[in-house]
Amino acid sequence: MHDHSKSSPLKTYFMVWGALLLGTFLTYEAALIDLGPFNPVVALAIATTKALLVALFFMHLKNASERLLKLVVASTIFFLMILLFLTMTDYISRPWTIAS
Amino acid sequence: MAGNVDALYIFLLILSGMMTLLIFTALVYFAARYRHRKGVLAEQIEGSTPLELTWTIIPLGVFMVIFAWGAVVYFQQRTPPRDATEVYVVGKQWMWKLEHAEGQREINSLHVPVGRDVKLILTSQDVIHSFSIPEFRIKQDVVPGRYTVAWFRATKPGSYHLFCTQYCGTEHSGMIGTIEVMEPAQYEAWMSGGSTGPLSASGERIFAELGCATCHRSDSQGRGPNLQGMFGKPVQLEDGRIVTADENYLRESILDPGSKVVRGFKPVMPTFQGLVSEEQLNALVAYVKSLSPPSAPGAKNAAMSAPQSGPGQGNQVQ
Amino acid sequence: MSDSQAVVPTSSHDDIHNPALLHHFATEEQQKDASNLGMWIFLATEVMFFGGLFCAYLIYRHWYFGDFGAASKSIDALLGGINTAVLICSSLTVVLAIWAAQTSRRAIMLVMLALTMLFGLTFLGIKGKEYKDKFEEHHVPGATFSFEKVPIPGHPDQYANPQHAQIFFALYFVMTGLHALHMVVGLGIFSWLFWAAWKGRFTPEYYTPLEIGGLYWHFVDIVWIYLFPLLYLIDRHP
Amino acid sequence: MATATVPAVEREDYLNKEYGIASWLLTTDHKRIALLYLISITFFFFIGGFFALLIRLELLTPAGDLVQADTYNKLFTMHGQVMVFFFLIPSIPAVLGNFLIPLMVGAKDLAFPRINLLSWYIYIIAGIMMMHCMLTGGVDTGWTFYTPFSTAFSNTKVIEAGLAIFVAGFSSILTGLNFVVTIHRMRAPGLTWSRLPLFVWAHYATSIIQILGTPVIAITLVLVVAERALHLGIFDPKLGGDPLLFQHLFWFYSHPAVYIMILPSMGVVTEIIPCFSRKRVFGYMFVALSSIAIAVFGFLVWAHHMFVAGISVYAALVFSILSYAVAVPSAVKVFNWTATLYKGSIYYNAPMLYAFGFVGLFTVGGLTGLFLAALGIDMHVHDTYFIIAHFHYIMVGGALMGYLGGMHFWWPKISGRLYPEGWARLAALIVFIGFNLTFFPQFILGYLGMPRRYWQYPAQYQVLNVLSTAGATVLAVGYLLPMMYFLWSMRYGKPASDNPWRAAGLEWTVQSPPTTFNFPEQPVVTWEAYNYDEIDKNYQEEAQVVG
Repeated sequence: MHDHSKSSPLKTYFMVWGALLLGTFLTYEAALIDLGPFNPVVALAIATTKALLVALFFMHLKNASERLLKLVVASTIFFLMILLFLTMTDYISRPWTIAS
Repeated sequence: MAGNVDALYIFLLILSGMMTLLIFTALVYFAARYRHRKGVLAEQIEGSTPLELTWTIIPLGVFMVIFAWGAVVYFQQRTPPRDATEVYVVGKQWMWKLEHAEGQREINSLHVPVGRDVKLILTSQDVIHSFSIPEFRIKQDVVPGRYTVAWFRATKPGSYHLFCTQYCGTEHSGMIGTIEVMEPAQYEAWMSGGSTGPLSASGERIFAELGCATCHRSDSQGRGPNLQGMFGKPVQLEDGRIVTADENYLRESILDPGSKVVRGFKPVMPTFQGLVSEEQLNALVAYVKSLSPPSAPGAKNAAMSAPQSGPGQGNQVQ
Repeated sequence: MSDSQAVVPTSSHDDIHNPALLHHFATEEQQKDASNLGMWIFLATEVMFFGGLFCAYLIYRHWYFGDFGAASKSIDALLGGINTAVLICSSLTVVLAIWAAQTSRRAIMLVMLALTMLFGLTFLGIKGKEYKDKFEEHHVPGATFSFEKVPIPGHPDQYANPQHAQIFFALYFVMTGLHALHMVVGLGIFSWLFWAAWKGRFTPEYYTPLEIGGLYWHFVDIVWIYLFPLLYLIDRHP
Repeated sequence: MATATVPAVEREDYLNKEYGIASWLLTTDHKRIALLYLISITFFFFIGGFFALLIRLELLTPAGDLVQADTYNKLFTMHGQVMVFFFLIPSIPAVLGNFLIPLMVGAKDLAFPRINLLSWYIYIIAGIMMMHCMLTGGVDTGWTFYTPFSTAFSNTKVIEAGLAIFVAGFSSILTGLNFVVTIHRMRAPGLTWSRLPLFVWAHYATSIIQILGTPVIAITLVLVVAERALHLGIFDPKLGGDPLLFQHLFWFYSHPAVYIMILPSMGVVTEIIPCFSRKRVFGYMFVALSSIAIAVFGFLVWAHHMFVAGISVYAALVFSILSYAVAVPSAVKVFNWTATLYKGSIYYNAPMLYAFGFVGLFTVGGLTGLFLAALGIDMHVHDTYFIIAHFHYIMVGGALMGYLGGMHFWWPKISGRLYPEGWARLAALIVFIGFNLTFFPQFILGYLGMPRRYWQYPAQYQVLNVLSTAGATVLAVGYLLPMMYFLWSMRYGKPASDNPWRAAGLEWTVQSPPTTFNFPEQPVVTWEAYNYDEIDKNYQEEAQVVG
């Protein structure tokens, strides 16, 4: 069923491990620099790349045989985004008065 | 106001009545017409995509029409006219306390003249209630810690039901009242008796008592921003945001001054959380609003219609 | 969505087949895929479970950014960073344990599993210390909570509103507490895995429980990867 | 519908395979777990129904004279909680779904049989917690637990009720998880997605909601319990919290939850109508995809419960337009059911009567939903009896009718016996009449403005309330009948053949009741779904041969 041997070589694991540690260090340092409104954006970007690294390599999502697992992950993220952003539509637009 | 809600309701009633009739007659007719008969086999029909598309697109189109109409009615219900007389309503577990701008206080009843727009500024002392007058087709939840707004114009004299429609505890069904709509003459007669002076006057008194005047002075040397004519105008904040100075902004600035500090001023104002009751808060807000004359352009776009945000706190019951 | 359908069992029932193959599955392949899919769907429920908390956090951060910044500054970000590194190392040891099982290196597998549990315990230890500091500083929401005269980062003259700070700490304790609870459950799973590995249950053909345990552990690590920047580093720049 | 050969010798099946308490309480056979669920949800159904009758009796008179205000508040709260979380959500998925999905996909059992039993035990633990909470004081916050009343002002057992529903949620998650993995991984060879029965499609969609929605209410209840116990202030405005955030998180699950309740019934009806009109379902792929569309769109619309709660005008617009989008797939389904009848050969057995009832009442329920999605009208009718009538038309008129139809349709397969057809048709009629008499007056009451959850109400509403109470008693009788004749048929019913309705579907190819491992050998599917033309042709050929 699986295209190549289940266990990817150790090299990939250690490279991903290094990248994750680097990501943590970067998150910590980036928070100390004043980037104005971009601070949370950078923090979330680094966190998302780290999460993707763990999911793709450590959780063997990358060489998963068929697309079903990827679909499950994608739809979960989609529904999480619905919860976060649709609720935010209310909280962002509350102070707006009707410009009549 | 009730008219256009009813119009939409009648339209929807007819539309869904027709649809129900259509489905019911189709069911009964098919059931009778294609009853099982010996030897007659059913004719297999796979389905037809064009038919499916038609009864997907057409309902969607009809729904969008209903949505638009509903939204228009909604906007009318949510935009109080500017020159409406204001009544401050405080929901408390199992009674409604109402205060006219002219100072009259009422419990579970509201006297209004015929034909005048009445803007209700609603808040609650404890749990969520809901201010609902079925005959006027209006309903607005009353959220503790915040102002919400509703408005109506009574067209026919009489006495109408007032209900609390958001479950609020044991006497939820007892939290009812009446709206007395009176001829202007009767209203004036009723108004003359029992008034302790306009709300803004008692607001001024509280303003002085609590020492607000020491910082908020009419000249501009005071440590607090000058409140003359600021109501309804946009305010530049310390962190650069622009906020409209509406009732919720005033309430929040009194109870949690640190959250929206005006640019150029230091956040030295102490919080009045717990020192000011709901009624005193209403009076202070009425007073500050009276400082900017209604005809002033500022008040124009202050139509605090949408229920405002602002995480202001309720405060301890006096 | 093409996906594997049940394969007609070519071999009859009496062939030598894996004792762990449950009766209602046709082949080991089907059973492995089923448990994999089942685990990923369980992780979906966990994502939504934490999602509700992240939604509450997002809203209150939007409303009370200054107070959240002040409260977040009072937490030791260095400890949080070390904890993140600890969890990342534990993820590595989990993956190495699975690799060892695939290549039937029993000793390494057992060492890696033990290391994973060790990292998990150090994480809880550091977390315990953090909670102790919070307890001493009276930052635990409730009666003993006090957060007076703490300036908002960037506005030295303005003090944070203690009630809003209490909301931050409420969210902080609920989120990290729930995460720690998941960590404890993870340690339970891995101690069972260690016992099963010790018993020699896992072979290159059958190591599904390890894979499932690994997926769960990595998920707990991913949650922390998001918790760390959002809770610890809200407004750290000078 | 003549029944074919009747089994002479006593055959082994999942019921008589083994006896004794342990064989039932420790079973991993999906069919036995389905029966365990059947007994437990029927128990809760009659408790919820009892509360409903008490409420209706109280509302006979404008003054509150039957029970005290507090008791009345507890009555409608527990009626809501028991019916929603302990009957409607588990009813069809846990009973019919558990029993039929492995049979329909050609599998020996669900993917995780032990987790299936665990799901039942979690349900029972939650049930015991709920019963204890009810017997020792109950809770009076309404099934919606709105804060700050539930967290700061109610002095009833909110924590216990919250934890009971928190636990019940996991039972629903595990059922959903089991179904998705079974449908993906354990289909018989040849059973492609376009040959799956639409009952299975509907349960696939329901499981998506159960998996992705239930955890959010679990965490919300954890926050409510935490805030009530520790005064955290997340939802308490006095401490800076926002009560509307609770409503957002609560309705994010609770609106998709109503689709958990209705989608399985749609699946049942989509099985019954083709079988009793001997015809393929009209537009198979459209009906299948509309189930998925309802599941996905169902997550986008929750704030139409909060139009008057104080959300911003613009958010209300967004959610109103999305609420209209979610109404379209339901409309497509109703049109397809009606089109299936066209040129069919229709039999009027009890399941078909329930299916007719379902389509009719669900149409009315769905259309009144359009009223509520219109912002202008919701301002007027929110939190009135119009809303109560709307959701009872969908829950009782839709979900319950579908459940009863499904129970009648698959009863021969579940019990191996035929139910008495005459009584069943009478019961269907009584339920239909009793239902309409109970809930149609409430639409009128709603538009007149009678608020919901009122212990006493102004006298002008009394006549309609009396009508509604009369209907409730008729409805109660209507619900007792099926339980009686189902139990009666267990002993005295005529033994059922493998396929008494000559229905399509793998579950009808095995003996009834089926053996523990369902299929003697792995079935291979080569025919399309709902191939009633082939079935009827074969039946006619057999009839000539036997003739």
